[in-house]
Amino acid sequence: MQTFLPIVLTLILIAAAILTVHLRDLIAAIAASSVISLIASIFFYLLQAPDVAMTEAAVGVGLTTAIFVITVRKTRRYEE
Amino acid sequence: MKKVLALASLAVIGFVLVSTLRLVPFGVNKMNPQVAERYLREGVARTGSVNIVTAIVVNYRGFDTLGEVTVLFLAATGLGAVLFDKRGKRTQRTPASLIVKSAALILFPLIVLLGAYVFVHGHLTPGGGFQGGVIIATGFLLMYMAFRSYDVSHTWLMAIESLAGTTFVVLGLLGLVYGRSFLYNFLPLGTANAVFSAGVIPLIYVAIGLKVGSELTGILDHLMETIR
Amino acid sequence: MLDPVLLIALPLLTAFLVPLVRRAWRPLGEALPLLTLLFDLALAISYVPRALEKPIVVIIAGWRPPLGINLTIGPLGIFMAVMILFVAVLVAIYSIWYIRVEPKERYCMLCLMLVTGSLGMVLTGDIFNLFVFMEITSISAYALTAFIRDRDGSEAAFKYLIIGSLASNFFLLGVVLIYSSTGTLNMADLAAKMPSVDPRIAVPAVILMVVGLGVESEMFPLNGWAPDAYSMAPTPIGAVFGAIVVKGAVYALARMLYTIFNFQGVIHFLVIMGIVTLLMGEMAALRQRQIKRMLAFSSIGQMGLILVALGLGTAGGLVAALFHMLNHALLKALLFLTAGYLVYHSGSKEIADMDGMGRRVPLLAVAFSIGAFGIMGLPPLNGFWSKFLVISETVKAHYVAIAALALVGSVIEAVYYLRVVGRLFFKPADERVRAARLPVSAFVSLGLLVVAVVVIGLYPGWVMHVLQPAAHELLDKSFYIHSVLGP
Amino acid sequence: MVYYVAALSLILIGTYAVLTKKNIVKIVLGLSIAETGVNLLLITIGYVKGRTAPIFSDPSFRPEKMVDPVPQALVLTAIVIGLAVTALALAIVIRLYDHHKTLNIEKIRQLKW
Repeated sequence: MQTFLPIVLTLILIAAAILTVHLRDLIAAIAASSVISLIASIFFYLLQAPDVAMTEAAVGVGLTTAIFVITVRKTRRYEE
Repeated sequence: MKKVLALASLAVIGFVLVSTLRLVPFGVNKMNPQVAERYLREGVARTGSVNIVTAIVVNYRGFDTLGEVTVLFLAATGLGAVLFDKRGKRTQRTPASLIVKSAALILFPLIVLLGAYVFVHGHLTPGGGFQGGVIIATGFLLMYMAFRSYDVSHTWLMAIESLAGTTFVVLGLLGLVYGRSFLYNFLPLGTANAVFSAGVIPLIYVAIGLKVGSELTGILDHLMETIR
Repeated sequence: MLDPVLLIALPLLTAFLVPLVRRAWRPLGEALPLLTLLFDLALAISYVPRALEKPIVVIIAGWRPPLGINLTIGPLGIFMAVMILFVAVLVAIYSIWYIRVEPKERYCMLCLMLVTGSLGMVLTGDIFNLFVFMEITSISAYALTAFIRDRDGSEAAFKYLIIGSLASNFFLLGVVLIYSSTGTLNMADLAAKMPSVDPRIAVPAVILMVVGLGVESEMFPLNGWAPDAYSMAPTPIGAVFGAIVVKGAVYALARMLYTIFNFQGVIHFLVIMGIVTLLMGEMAALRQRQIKRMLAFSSIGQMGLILVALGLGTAGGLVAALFHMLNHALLKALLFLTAGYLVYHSGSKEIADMDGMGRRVPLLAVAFSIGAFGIMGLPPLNGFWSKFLVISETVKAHYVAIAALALVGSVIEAVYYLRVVGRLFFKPADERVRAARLPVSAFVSLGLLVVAVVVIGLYPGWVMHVLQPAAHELLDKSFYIHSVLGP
Repeated sequence: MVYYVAALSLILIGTYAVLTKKNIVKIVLGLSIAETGVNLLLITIGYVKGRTAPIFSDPSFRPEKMVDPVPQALVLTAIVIGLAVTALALAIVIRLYDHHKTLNIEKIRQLKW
């Protein structure tokens, strides 16, 4: 479990990163990027950095995603 | 063409980074006995903060944190400048359902309370001014999402932001007056693991928490209020 | 004796307070930024004698380096600080009348924080703190570029922001690599530990950091943001870019390469980068039709010259580089600020529309010509001495071919500046342009700049008195280490 | 080891997005991915196997059994700076969309890039 979990999470992380770059629907891409932040925050926790994990969870998953979504709402949802 | 170029340069960067990081072993103690290990050994006794990360952020490297607070303030100011004449009525948002509304009403005070708890206990538990401030801002985000006409007073946001920033710098200057240097921890350290301990650290963290919370709320508000 | 940390703490305090004070009493709120900058300038000048004698090490939060962050105010740092503050004060005076786009209050705050950021960059003794202050400088620069909020301004700001943030990411990556192998972030401590670090880690770290700083210091392939940002930002901000932002980054580059790493190979590499930057900048400037774009490319060219002199690695070369930095800051500020009013009075950004402005607004045209002659290197203006020094030192260091190329660059520069000056004075004026008077704020700031340019040109010895210890500070690593960490 | 892989791939993928993508929101997303990667790398470097977080919440905790606290403090700063840059970038994106009615950088491009 100790070694297995990071490997699986890394795979999901890379997949989410590729999806973020690839998806043409910006809302979906933003969702994928918030998955990246979520996994990064789990990693921070696993690496014994609870302060950073908390910040990344609040900033990366919460606020950054929110301001991205607001921006997309104000502009255009699909990449052309 | 552009893609090939980008991929080629990325390959170079990746190769350099991989070959460099092979020399940096994972999970091995790389701490400098004069710096990081001293923080761990002496931190609690000399700063009164049980959380060493907080001790570093607010005390040892407090000047960085002042810079960091300035960066956020700068972002809020810059955002206001860039979106200056685009303010107006908010875009018509679809009204949230009753469930969301009532949940928001119940959750909002709890979230703000949690944020306040996090920044007051920054020197004892994980978390601190930034985390607390961000949590408070998410509380306001929830209110914005739940209620169509929810609005925060700009005068108040600005006043809190300004006062909190001033408090931080003034605490630093008091360190200069009563101690030996800027940001010097001039209050008694108290007993470790108590809320009222660690001298100025909790005070600074409360100031940071209020500042970050009001700044981020201001940023959200600015973004939400721009006309499309 | 006031603590030198006030140099940074006071502007920050003012920036935080401005919104409140403005609500309470508007005139004070408007005057406060300028007053703070003036006070800061006086404070910085008052430290000059002490800093020349022995670097002032300011301890923050009561922790001696390497535990805490410290400011190191040596000859070099105080020279940069005085230069930055002098230009900042003049730009602030100039802006009083010039900037009428709202929100003025935010403009003042952003400018104030930009100045604070670059002051922090030149005074700090900690590498991560340098990164934080660099971000303060560049984020305020991004916001100021977009300040006019027109199409091109936003685009230029976006471009600048993307290139700049990517670069600062690289810089941070370099910091990470260095931290991983030394465990410290204090510059003096790093300098002491660097010789024992595996070069296979240190060299990539240097490259990453040079790339990170290269963007702000307009080094050759990384300077794509500069012309747009210079020409699309409000005019005083163009002067600020040329005189403050870029100079802070060059300082950081010099500090990094000389004090911390000191790899001869990397330092000499700057000569090549510099000469390429110089020639590319001058060639591009020759082709420009808009006056602010031309000045921007000319600024890139001058930065190339400074990089050449920095890369020589000799005491004379460093003195020349620092002297040219000062002169370029003054001259480019003068040129940009006059260009602002030339554009304002002629109603067009194009050089072609400025025919005969010399008769309509003679003072302005004379000030512009002084700037142009100075930057071309005509005696007895200040630019002559530093250009002469740079080229003679390059020859002394046996880079004869480079010196010849630099001369070619200067000739190109003379061509395009003389073209503008000629148009200002010898072309018939457009009937629509009426004679105009300069507002007092512009008169004061331009007048002071002209006086500075002429005085330094006549008495270069005064500046050299400061520059020699500053160059010595860069070259003598152990002196820096000892003055920070103690013997 | 696997953390290095994760951090590096985030840095590379993020930079790739910044360099090649045409949509400006995507470019900003790429920037924030790359930043997350650098932060993860920094924390990974400070980690020591078998040690705990640097918080003395229990008096029995020993300093010899804790990970490096400095990178954690640096990352806290870096995350907040990243948030600030992202917010400003998105404000400029809104401005750009306002002027050009598109998010495609090739259609926006008026100045020479």
